[in-house]
Amino acid sequence: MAEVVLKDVVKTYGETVAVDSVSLTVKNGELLALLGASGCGKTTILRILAGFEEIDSGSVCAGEKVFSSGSVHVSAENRNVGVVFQSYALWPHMTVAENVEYPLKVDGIKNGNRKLRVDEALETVGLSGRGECRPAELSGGQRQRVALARCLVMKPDVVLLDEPLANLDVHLRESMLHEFKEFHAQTEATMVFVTHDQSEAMAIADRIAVMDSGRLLQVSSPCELYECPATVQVARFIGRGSVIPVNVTACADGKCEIELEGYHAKVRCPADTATGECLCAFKGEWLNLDNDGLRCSVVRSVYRGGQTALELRICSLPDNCDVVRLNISGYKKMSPGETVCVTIADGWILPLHSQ
Amino acid sequence: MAEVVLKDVVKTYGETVAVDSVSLTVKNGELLALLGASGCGKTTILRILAGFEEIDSGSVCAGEKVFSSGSVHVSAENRNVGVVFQSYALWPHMTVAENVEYPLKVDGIKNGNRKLRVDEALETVGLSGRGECRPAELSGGQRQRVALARCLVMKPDVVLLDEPLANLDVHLRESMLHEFKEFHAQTEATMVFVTHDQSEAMAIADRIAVMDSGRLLQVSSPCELYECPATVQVARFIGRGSVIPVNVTACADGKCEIELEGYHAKVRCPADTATGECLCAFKGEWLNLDNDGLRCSVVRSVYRGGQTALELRICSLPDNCDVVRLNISGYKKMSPGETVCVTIADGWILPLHSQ
Amino acid sequence: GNSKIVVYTSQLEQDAQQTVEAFKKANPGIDVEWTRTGTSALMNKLRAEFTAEAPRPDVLLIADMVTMEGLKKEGRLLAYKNAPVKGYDKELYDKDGNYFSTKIISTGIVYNEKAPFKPKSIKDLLRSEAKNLVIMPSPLYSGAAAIHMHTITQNPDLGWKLYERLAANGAVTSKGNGGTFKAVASGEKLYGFVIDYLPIRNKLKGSPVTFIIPEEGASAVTEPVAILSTANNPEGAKKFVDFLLSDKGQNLASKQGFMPAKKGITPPEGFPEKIKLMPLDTGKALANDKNSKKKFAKVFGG
Amino acid sequence: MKLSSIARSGIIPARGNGLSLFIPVILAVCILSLMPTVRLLIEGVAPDGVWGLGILREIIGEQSTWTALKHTMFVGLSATLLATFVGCAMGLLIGLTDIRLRKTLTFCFMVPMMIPPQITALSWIQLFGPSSALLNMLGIAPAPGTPHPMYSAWGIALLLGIQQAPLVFLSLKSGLAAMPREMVEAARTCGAGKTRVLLDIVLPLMTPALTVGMALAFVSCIGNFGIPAMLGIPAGYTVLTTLIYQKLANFGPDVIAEAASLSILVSLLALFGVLLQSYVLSRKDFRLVGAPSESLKYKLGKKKWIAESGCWIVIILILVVPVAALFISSLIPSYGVVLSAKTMTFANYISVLFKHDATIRAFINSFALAGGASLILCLIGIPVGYFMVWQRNSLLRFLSPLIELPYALPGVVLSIGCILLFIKPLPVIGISIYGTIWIILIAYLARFLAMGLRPIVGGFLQTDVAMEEAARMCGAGFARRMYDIVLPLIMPAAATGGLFVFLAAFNELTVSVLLWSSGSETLGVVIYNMDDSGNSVLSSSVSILVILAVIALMLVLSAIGRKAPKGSIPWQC
Ligand SMILES: Nc1ncnc2c1ncn2[C@@H]1O[C@H](COP(=O)(O)OP(=O)(O)OP(=O)(O)O)[C@@H](O)[C@H]1O
Ligand SMILES: Nc1ncnc2c1ncn2[C@@H]1O[C@H](COP(=O)(O)OP(=O)(O)OP(=O)(O)O)[C@@H](O)[C@H]1O
Ligand SMILES: [Fe+3]
Ligand SMILES: [Mg+2]
Ligand SMILES: [Mg+2]
Repeated sequence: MAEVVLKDVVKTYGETVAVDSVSLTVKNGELLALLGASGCGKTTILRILAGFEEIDSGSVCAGEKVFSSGSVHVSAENRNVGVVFQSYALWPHMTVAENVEYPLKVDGIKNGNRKLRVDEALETVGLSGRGECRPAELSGGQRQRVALARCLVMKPDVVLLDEPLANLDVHLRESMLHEFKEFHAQTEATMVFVTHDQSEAMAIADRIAVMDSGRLLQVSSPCELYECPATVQVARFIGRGSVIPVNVTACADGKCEIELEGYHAKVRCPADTATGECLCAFKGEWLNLDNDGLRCSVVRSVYRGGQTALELRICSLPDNCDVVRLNISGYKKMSPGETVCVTIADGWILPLHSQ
Repeated sequence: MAEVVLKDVVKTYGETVAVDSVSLTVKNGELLALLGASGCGKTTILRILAGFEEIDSGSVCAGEKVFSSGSVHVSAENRNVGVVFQSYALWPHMTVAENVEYPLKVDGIKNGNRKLRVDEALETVGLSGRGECRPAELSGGQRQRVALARCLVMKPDVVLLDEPLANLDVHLRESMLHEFKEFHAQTEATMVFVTHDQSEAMAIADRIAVMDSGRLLQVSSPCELYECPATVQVARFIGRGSVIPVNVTACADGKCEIELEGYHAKVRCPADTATGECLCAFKGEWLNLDNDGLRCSVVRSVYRGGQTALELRICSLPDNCDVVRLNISGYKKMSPGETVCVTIADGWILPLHSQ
Repeated sequence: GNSKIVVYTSQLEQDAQQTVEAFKKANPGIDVEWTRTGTSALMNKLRAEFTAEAPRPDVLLIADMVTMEGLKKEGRLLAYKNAPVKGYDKELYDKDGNYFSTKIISTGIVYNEKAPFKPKSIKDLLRSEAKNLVIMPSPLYSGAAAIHMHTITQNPDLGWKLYERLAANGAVTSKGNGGTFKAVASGEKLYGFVIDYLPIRNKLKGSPVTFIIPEEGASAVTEPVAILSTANNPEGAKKFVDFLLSDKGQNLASKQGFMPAKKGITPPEGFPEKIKLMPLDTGKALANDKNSKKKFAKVFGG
Repeated sequence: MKLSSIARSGIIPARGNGLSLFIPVILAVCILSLMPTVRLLIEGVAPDGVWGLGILREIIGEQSTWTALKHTMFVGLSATLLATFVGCAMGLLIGLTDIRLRKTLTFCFMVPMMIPPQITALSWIQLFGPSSALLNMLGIAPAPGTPHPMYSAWGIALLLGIQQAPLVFLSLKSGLAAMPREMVEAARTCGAGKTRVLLDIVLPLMTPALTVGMALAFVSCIGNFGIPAMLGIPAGYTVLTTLIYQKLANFGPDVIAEAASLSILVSLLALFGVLLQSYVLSRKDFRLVGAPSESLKYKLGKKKWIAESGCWIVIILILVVPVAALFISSLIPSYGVVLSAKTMTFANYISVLFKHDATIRAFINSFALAGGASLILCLIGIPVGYFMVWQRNSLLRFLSPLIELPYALPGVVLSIGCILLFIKPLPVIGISIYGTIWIILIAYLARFLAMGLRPIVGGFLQTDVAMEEAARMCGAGFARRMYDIVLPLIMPAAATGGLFVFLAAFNELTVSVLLWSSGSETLGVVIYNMDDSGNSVLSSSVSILVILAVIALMLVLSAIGRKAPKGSIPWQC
């Protein structure tokens, strides 16, 4: 249980700058999600936190203790940090139960007590009765769950999870997500949860740190991240938003009037917004299909179970502009090129400094 | 390009029945998704199709050719079947480009042509310029994309994909999904796409085969699967539906009246539905929060970016009944136990024989 | 028409090469294919060939007469009645003409220059100054050492008692003559039983050792030559035997550094004019072989 | 039985998996490896082709047989333990830590396999004996005749252990190179310190590599003759191999049958070791999931110099001392002469290189034989390993323990088997290979098959089968797959095996000593013959030349090996 502070952390592998001057505070007891595309450096940050990698410059502290800095490097086994690995890292020579039991054994917990806690952990991940299996006999998802159980059982101060749910099916993922949340609430451990799935991050995290190419883009609560993205990249990445150039005609009290090729709408904006050319972020939920409004042509329609996702191009804008997306309920096949009209219920003008 | 027919295929590993008498036809040029929870036997079916596993009984045919049966087993290399492996299976001794190039080399394609097609494939998966890397230098997701490229480049008759998008981030996953669809449209190859992600299956598949514990539950189009599930398991699995016992009071023309503790609604039903006690499936899209209607208590509310997912328990029903789920737009924190009212816009009475 | 003979020999490699070349020079037109290795290895090879019923050699030139006697008893040897044995002692060839000695390789005593006393007789090795300092090749592994053992134990003056007292004085065995020589030359042990040419030749090159023939006499292996009864080319084989027994052959042996078997040939430098030999009954030795070796193993271990 | 049902039961691999290659491979393995041994063992129970247990019974009835068996067990087991300890310590230090000069250390640790064990024994005895230059200089040399501690069971075990340690070391090192780092990191996050990680994770995961190395060491130990002969005979300590030599040195017609009977005992002992290994390996699963990643480098910190000096002391004892002893005796005119500026001479080198044409011939022969044997064994070993491990072929799995036998038997015994088998003209072609260099090649193939195969089997066990399946998916036929995928993936393991074979075969003696004839002498034979003639100084100079040649060869390999797949050259980390 500790506040974890990264300060100007840089880590390079040869030419690749995997982590580029990242400063980040994981508050005491907080569950922070590290969200970003593949190869953006999430795993690297995790490995730095766990103590597997030494850093090139900057510092990593946990509470009063300096974990890593130019001169100090506390090794992984002395950090009481739990890790669930992306590649499972189960030990093939131990049974499932032995794998899960191992941290307790190292801790010197008594045998009877150990058995109990192992059974409990296995039940949590839905693997009761598979304790005697070898990891190799399990399917991919089952192995991930064993790795999860191994981390849960050791009750660490800081828990690091590298895409722990990536290989689970939806139902299990949902219930594991809740397990994590409950586990987090119970232990009040500081947790860092790496994921590339924003829905997962939104659902579980107190705050989300969005990364791209080794840099931090924004660290905010899920709701703020969605509603008020700080940069164009975040706006596009989160909720598959679109960023469209608009003309701000008036603004006041965090709201402003915009004009888009003759169509007028009211959207939210940061305090420093001025009238004139601006970039505006839109999400699917903020747009509606209507008989009247902004004229768009259909790019693609995909059924998503219960609803159909539409990709639309605003007719008046040049081709290299973002498409906008919105969902309509039910199954609706629309052919590319068809013209529809869209009304704008909400939007967010991106902060000037980021444009 | 061939119709693939599995007939009563059984495959056991020691005691475990991994595939239990599965009969399935993948139509010529169809993209069939194999959907199911972890460990249900999806990978096993794929390996049988690819020719890596011999079957215990039953038969596998492709077009006129018998692939596997009691006496015949065409080996994998003679099937012209492409596979993207769940564990990537990249060759560590080759560079990324060489990995992708390999099927072409085996095919005897000329050097210049080969380079072109490799570059093309690498660009498709967003890895242009990483051709000279070793697979070990790539992150998990990047490796998956190389495996994908290796399969794309060989233009096989039947393509088998074992959770090919599992490790990709949302944006890339989306665009790869479209790539797959386009690739499928272009080549008209018969494709089997294993996934545990139903949204993915819905988006890409012509038909979806839902599996559970080695058995096939239902094979239908995405829309039918969602709207008219054939069994309780499918109803619950797809779209996180709920199955609630209701009283059918009248039915006609595929529609019927139901009554649920004094609340009346109209839902769809199969032809053989009779009045009386029945099981009815509900999905989130079919329910609305209202001031009036069926009284429910909140179990949990989770923010999902732009919308909040609610889990509700129908007050009048016993605790062991399913919770119902629905999404409301925007961020809304509801505390567990709070009472809300729900109206039913649609529903589906499960076929009698499955109840 | 058959102009090739196959020779199996336990002569040292260089010597074997020289012998073959000299023979070919003297008998142009006869080709020689030869193989050399230690006597017991050579016999194993030959045994395997006997077992497979396809022995290859025509001529056998090995260390000792006991082995030859055994082969003779099995009927493996061809009798060469008219061999030129003039000038040879009767003890040095088989009376039925089955084998003929070609040189005399004696086993005597070697001592290191650092040794506290210079031994004169075998019994000197029982002195307390020689405690733990005596080494000898084991008859369990070496053919020449086995002959030495049989000779000693057949001598009523020495007998098994000698071995028992040697063992009590801390004498040990080594696998072969080479090991014994090295141990004495390096000063690890100071006295040993060893075949003559090792210390004699090496002393000439500077090794700090001296070889003596003990007062009791030496045992000897005589490198007999024989023709196999299964020889493909008995005529060529006889020519080879003739050559070895001739003055030319004997002079070659002397030049190579061995005591020639024929009278009247000058021995090589460093050798005594005449070597005193203890008598040996080969038939008895052959009959007692297994038991004697067991007894030896009991006395010295191993 | 129909072919398909045989295939299903696993005796032959399933269709399309190289059936046409499989049959020849099986035949080759049987003929090369098993036939000479089987032919010899038959001689034990049916001397001269007549069935009879008389000789076997007689041998079993003798007290000396049981004493030798007991000695063999003791020496074999303690030497294996020592080899494991030394090999493990070196392997872990070099494979897992940031110790300096890793490549050099590895390189130096490999060379002792090239030095005939007798030389090491002799040099140690001299170094610590009464005539030791070092001890004499210090004035602490023991008096002549002081009983030397090396002449004992412990001395034999010590030397055998050190001689076999590189086998364990190399096997462990290639295993470590294939271990994903997450395996260790996961344990560290569980709070396990270095020792704990080592004991709980690294060593258990290395069980396949270790048992492979240990079984190889055990089999080598019980089959070794040189060291027990050098150290055991003076102590009257007989082991099975020296007992077999005693039998073979007897006069009389029963010699071969007696040796063959004793060989049955050695075979059983070797089988016991091998079966124990299979049992250990079958009990647990050791397949590593996940790709091997960047190798681990534990920081040793301040303790680094202790580890480093430990390593170098070992190297000095097993490499520098014996080589120095050899070198010194190659520079003196005759054995026992003290080396000084006055006595030093290069005459021995000039003599062996320019006056003794057999030396050059032997270099060429040994080079060709060792190179040929290692190449052929790699080529046979890869398909054998493939069918055995990946195709889970039951026939090969049954045969695999038997492949060890020729390696465990004393070389002389194996060569007798070869003579019995090959002296008659070969059935089809009608010519006899007996008396040619080819019979030596075949004997080498038989003897070293197990040695070459072990690392390969280990490699297959640790590689994901999906690698090959991916190639099948690409349409690559069996041969293509083997060449493009299996071969490069297994190359590091196969190269290790091939190198073992080359080193072992290059100055092999005991097999070739019965099989050579003029023109086909090997280096071992030349050295032996010189030594036999009392020319130890000449044989020392040839030995030094052999060691130089091997080192040169290893250096050339390193230069070429830069392009080879990672891990092919064991000393390139
Ligand atoms: N040991 C290494 N050597 C060289 N480059 C590396 C190493 N580890 C990571 N990289 C590079 O650093 C970058 C960040 O890698 P990292 O594994 O942290 O990404 P990630 O965000 O975890 O991706 P994914 O979601 O695919 O797992 C990548 O470009 C990767 O290629
Ligand atoms: N080689 C094998 N030996 C024994 N059991 C196996 C083997 N392969 C698979 N199984 C078992 O068969 C069942 C089906 O496995 P399969 O890999 O097909 O599942 P899956 O649906 O692909 O799961 P996931 O989504 O987790 O990959 C599992 O219970 C698994 O444990
Ligand atoms: Fe001899
Ligand atoms: Mg990662
Ligand atoms: Mg699977």
